[in-house]
Amino acid sequence: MDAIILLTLTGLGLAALYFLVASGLSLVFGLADVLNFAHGLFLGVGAYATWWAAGNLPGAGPDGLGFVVAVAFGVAAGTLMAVLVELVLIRPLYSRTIEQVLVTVGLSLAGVALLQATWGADARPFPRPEWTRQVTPILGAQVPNGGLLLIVAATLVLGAILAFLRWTRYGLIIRAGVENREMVTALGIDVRKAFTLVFAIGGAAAALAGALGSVYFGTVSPQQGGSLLIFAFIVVVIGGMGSVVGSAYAAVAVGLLQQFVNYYGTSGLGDICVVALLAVVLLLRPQGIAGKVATA
Amino acid sequence: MTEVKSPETAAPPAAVPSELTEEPGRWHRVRPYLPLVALVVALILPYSTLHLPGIFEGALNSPGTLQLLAVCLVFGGLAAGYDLLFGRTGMLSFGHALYFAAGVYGTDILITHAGLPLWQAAPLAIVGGTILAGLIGAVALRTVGIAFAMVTLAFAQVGAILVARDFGGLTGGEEGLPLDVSGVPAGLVGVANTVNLYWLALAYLVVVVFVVHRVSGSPTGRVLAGLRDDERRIGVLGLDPYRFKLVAFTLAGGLAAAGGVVYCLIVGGASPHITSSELTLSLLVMVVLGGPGTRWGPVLGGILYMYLDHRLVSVGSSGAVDALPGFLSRPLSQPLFVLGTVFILAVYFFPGGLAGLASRVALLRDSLRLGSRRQS
Amino acid sequence: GSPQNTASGGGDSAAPVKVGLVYSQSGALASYGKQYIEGFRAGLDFATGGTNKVGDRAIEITEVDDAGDPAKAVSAAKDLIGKGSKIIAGSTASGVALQVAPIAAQNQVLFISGPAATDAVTGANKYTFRSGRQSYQDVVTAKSFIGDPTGKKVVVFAQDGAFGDANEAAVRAVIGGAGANVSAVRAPASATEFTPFASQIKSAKPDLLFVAWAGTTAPAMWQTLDQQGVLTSTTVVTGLDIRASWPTFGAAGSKISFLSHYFDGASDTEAAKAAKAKIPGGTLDLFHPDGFAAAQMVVRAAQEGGDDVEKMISALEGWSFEGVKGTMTIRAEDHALLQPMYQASLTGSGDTFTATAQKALAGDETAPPVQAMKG
Amino acid sequence: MLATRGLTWRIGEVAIVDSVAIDLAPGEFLGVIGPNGAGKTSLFNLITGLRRATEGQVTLDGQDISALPPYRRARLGLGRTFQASSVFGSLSVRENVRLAVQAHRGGSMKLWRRAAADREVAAAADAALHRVGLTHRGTALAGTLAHGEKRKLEIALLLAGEPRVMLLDEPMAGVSAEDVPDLVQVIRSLTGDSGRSVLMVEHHMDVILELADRIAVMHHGALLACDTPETVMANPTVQEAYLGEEL
Amino acid sequence: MPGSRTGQSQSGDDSATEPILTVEELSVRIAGLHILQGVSFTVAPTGVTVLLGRNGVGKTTTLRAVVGLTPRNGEVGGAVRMGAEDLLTRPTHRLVRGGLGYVPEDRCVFAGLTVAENLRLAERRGSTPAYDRVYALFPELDRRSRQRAGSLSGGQQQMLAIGRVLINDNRLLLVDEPTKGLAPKVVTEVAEVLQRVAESVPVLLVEQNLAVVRRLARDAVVLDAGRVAWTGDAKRLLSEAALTKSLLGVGSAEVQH
Ligand SMILES: Nc1ncnc2c1ncn2[C@@H]1O[C@H](COP(=O)(O)OP(=O)(O)OP(=O)(O)O)[C@@H](O)[C@H]1O
Ligand SMILES: Nc1ncnc2c1ncn2[C@@H]1O[C@H](COP(=O)(O)OP(=O)(O)OP(=O)(O)O)[C@@H](O)[C@H]1O
Ligand SMILES: [Mg+2]
Ligand SMILES: [Mg+2]
Repeated sequence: MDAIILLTLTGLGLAALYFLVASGLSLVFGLADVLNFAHGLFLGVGAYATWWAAGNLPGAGPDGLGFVVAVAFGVAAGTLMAVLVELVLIRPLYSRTIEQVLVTVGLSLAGVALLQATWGADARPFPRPEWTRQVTPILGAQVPNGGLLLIVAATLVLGAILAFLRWTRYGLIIRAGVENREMVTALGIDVRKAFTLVFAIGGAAAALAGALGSVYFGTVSPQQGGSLLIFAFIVVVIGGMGSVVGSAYAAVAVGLLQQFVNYYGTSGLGDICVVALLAVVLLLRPQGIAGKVATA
Repeated sequence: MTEVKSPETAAPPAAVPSELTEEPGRWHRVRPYLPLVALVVALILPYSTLHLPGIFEGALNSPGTLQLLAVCLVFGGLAAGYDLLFGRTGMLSFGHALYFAAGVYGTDILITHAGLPLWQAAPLAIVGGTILAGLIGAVALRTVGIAFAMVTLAFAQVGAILVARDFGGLTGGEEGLPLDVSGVPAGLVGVANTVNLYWLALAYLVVVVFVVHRVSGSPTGRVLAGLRDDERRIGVLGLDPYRFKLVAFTLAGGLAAAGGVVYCLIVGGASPHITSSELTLSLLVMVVLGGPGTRWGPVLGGILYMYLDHRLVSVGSSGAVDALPGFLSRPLSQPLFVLGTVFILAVYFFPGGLAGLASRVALLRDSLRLGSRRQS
Repeated sequence: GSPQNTASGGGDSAAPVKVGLVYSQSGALASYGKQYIEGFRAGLDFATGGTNKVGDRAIEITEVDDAGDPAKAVSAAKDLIGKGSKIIAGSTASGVALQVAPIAAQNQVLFISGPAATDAVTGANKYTFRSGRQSYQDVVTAKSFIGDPTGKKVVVFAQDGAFGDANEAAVRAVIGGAGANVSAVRAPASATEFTPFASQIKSAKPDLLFVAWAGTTAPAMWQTLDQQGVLTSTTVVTGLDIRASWPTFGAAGSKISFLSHYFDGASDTEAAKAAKAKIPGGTLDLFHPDGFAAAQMVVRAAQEGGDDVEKMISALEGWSFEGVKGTMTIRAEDHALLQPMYQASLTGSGDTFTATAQKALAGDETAPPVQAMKG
Repeated sequence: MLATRGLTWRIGEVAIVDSVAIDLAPGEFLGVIGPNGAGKTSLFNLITGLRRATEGQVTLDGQDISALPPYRRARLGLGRTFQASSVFGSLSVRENVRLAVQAHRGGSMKLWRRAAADREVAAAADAALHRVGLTHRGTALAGTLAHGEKRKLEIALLLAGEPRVMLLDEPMAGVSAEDVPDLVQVIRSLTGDSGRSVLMVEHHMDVILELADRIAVMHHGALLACDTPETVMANPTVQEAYLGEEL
Repeated sequence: MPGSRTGQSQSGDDSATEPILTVEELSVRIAGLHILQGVSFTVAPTGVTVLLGRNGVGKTTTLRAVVGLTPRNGEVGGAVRMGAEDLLTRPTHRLVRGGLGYVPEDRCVFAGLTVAENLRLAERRGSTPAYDRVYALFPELDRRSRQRAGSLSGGQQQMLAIGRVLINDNRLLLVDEPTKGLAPKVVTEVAEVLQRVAESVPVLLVEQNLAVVRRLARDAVVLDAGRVAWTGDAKRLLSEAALTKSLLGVGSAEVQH
């Protein structure tokens, strides 16, 4: 029994991590129609910036409020990076989908190599509050606090993104802009600003995922973002492009599936099951669980 | 209108298939012979002791240079084959690496584990890769657009996982599987015979270009070009889009598998790198770098990409880079940094790819000529 | 020119000895590669008495980055061989070592594999040697932690793929062969959440847990094992990786018994002192000895063999020398490199950890079984 | 020739097309009119198979084609144009038509033949282009054509397929006044004595009146009337719901 | 050819008032094609000015150049002024916010958004959206406000495209073939709407339906192959048979309908 509770809760923690990574990706992919392969880089930037801040920024540190400051700095760095990327690299290429994909691929190669050139290829210990290393006993299961932290963070991020889409006009503008940028402009809206904003939010979400993911892993390394990205893509696609709620469902499905299959089945089967789930979902419902058009 | 736009989001930048247009112009006479000239140059290359410092490590006929060129040629062919899918039919597959890998591992396993001679292993691997592409295509083509890209990616991912899992020690897992050369003709083994591998690669490239060219200029090619623009329209004209797409997908898969066979011989083994989705992405980069849907663009793109991929590694470790100040030399010594930067720049400065360069130059020339005429 | 042009070896006696080093300067294993080359330079200096010459022939080193990609390594090796190198060394990654080895055999040049740990390099062919340790030696060292293995329960926790396979097989052969009851828990290398595996291990209640895990997810794995109480409930053995990775063990570090190929302070030989003095930073690490030994072997081969690869091989086979780790012996039958291995413990916190040697095992104590030479 | 029986397409509870029964005799020209949103385009989609009907059948020469995919129906001689021009934007105008000709003549699945060498296809394509007056635009990319030119190209694509039943969805929309008579001429020549039938949606009443043998009126998905032009025009409901007062 | 064909600038009775829009020597090249070759005309501050011409002469290109929507690979030369401000240097969204409404030729409603969302998107900051005006004109839009615009019929989409602009108060409307594809009854309605709109806002209209032109237009500009072929009083253009025939290629009988 406690094995099931443990697997469920840690599976949800994993799902939360996937969702954190996928949410920004989904937003950018679904709304701005950019398949952002550099998302993993944003993750890395967020993680390294947090790591750097905890060691060097006055007021920041690995514990308590200092840690919050460090994470905030990381998120700010990720946001800034995303905004710059949008302004400099993506903006001139709107409506040239493939070129955008390529630029983000190029960027992720170059960016990750740059991280590696600066901080080395090896994993570095990540500063984090002591309590994140401990476990909380829940119904007899020793549930890692890091996982619980991820679950809380993912829930907050989900709420924040939904609120943004529901209560502001930006969701509307962006969805319209993806269909026909020109026409949005012709309605008197500076669509470029809206797209930059989407990137900023995507970057912030990625950076947060990077920082919290590193807390969870205990280390930060240049390749980390990239390895999470493939699952994030799967989550985004299963959930339905652009649907943040869909991504949340998909993340839970993928996280739990992986966790249980890994425990009860043979190793490696978890990954194959996830890929199979993707293929089945796409063949039955090519638009994903929540479909292409969704307000949230 | 009640018809909702098809979700095909990722159609490549449009280019008119050159095979389908009879182009006028002054180059008209010379142009058909240019590829021939290039081929002749490629054929006599191994006889030249010319040394191009900075471009190649050794003389043109040194094994190192020939090996590098052979790898480049294979990827030129691979990119041309991928372009049949992407540039000419508008199908964005993220799993093309799978069929290439099927060729590589197929050959390697058949020779090394099953002990077959090359002349049996190679056709089997190619047929196997083609059938695999046909089967997966039959399923994946039920979806379109990004969904199609993701389904192909998913299948390729399963392939990658299977290779990494190393069932029954068949694939060698992450360490790869060196080729047992006892099943390979002696002429293809050993550094001194690198030139034969070069010729093999060249032959592969020529075959692929010829096939792609023929197919694109054929009635089927015309349908494929139409599919790229508007699939629904093709249906209303009385043609089954699914069948045509499946043909293109299978054919491209077969060409990739053949490339795999050649690559396996050149590299002398298989390693899991080639199953990764990054390979498909780099194929995409090659095609776009060169110019999708053009005859020579993807070939040039593939050759150039592979060349840079290999050469940047040695540039990165060269003394010139070390001499630079730390903030420059450190990133520059990361080949991936340079490669990534190069193709970001390429996307910006060569829109339409290398092949687009020619027409842009022509445009410039025309407008200059027009300008001067107006003045006189 | 001709299409089959390869530079001839350069028989004249004052021509430099060309040595090609193909290893990872970039990519995931770049830091292993860095240690290797530092070690190599120090070793070359040591073995030639600072002259970098064998007799009156200078040793000319060409370094090529393979970025961990066998295809690039093969290209580089062919290029080097084409230009007349009779000796190739390097191979940070096992995949590279396995694919370069046949190239060496096909072209009859000497290949001295580097940090690549795969057992398959040993006995690959008569042209292939190794300057580092192999997985089997790790496992034998691990075995030394449980005394008499008869009837003991041993669990291997390893990642999927060849690295894990090799380790599992070695444990089954070495510890299982000695009477222990071996079972395995395997996890995908891409796994990010380890609770299911930790639970499986815990419920198996082993006497010894052997962990073979490489890559960036290792810290998360250790933390999970720690959180689920695995580390305190049994003896856990794993290999000690490079120094930079030590802090990532965090609190778990002091609860693990380490087997070690090498760390700074594990030995105090002449070679170790020389190496320490020569390398940047002055602190030895995991793969410095591999580079150092490679240089020693290169010098020996050049000295005894001149340009004749067959002679080089017979000069190396059975050769015993004093390396950084102590006495190293190249076993003639399969070119395994017999060398001391260490038991170690880790203490410290934050960013500062120190490893202390608990015990050194001599080369013949950890000798792998003799392989038949394959080619 | 073409007949529908109880053809219905529902989305949820709403019937977009509501048990429509029409009969198209060989050589007949049937005009379809109706307010915007009446379901005319939807009807076309059901007939050509782009949408699956919820209920009812479509028969062609007595054969039930309701279950066939669009391309099978097209091969049986069903051709159509689209309300929103749908041409192959990255191909030249001439290639567009050649593709249509080739699709019709068969032999599209020939991977090893040179397409450009097929003089018959080229000639048929040029003839079709000539008929709609686009010969001078032959080398332009179809995607860059002005709106009216695309409409003409649509018709050329249709002509190239030599269908026996043609469905035209507002062919005149956006065509400049000067060109309307020519296009009317082209469309008229489609039927003639060839025995081909035409189903045409059009809001230009003068065009409809000039061409149609009978007029079907759709309203809220259902067939309101289907009769001779005179009778239909005299129908007060049609007057009120569709024509409104004269401009 | 009649002598009045070329370069005649302004006509009409109240030419005393300043034009709201002045287009001077507008030239557009796209991908090497010289599509507009020096187009000059003005739009009067009241009423409807209609832009006529065969398919492909450059009517749409003209409108798009005015709102700054020439494609990236195009070059624009000449000048377009609204009052004193030069329009060519300003980005589209600024122009539109400044009161330049544009109804594109192919409707361009956002297929994935609902009708209500399409309208909401058109709201401009700082002005109250006139939903009642729109819904009064097109009750259909009110009824279908939750339907996805992509599934609207062609005519309904056209209503939405026009309604979207009318939500705001504009200084000048550019309307490209608004009656294309509309049922006769709706054509009449749209014409009425435009007529009413034109009472308060000047309209530059591209239209093929000559009956509509006759009803609405005060001034006419006829384009031919990228140049202005004629400008003047629309009534005169449509009533003089020779002029109609030579410029529009139709007999005046057809114009009378
Ligand atoms: N997918 C859909 N979802 C909901 N409603 C739809 C869908 N497709 C069509 N409709 C509705 O069905 C009705 C019929 O549309 P259709 O396009 O067939 O009209 P039409 O008669 O061709 O009109 P028009 O003359 O304006 O082109 C319209 O009211 C439209 O809004
Ligand atoms: N993006 C483009 N690239 C190349 N040519 C173009 C482009 N846009 C328009 N053209 C060309 O410019 C010319 C004028 O087009 P435009 O759309 O302005 O005509 P129009 O007068 O609006 O015609 P219609 O009445 O058919 O709408 C056409 O010949 C068209 O082919
Ligand atoms: Mg319609
Ligand atoms: Mg127009």
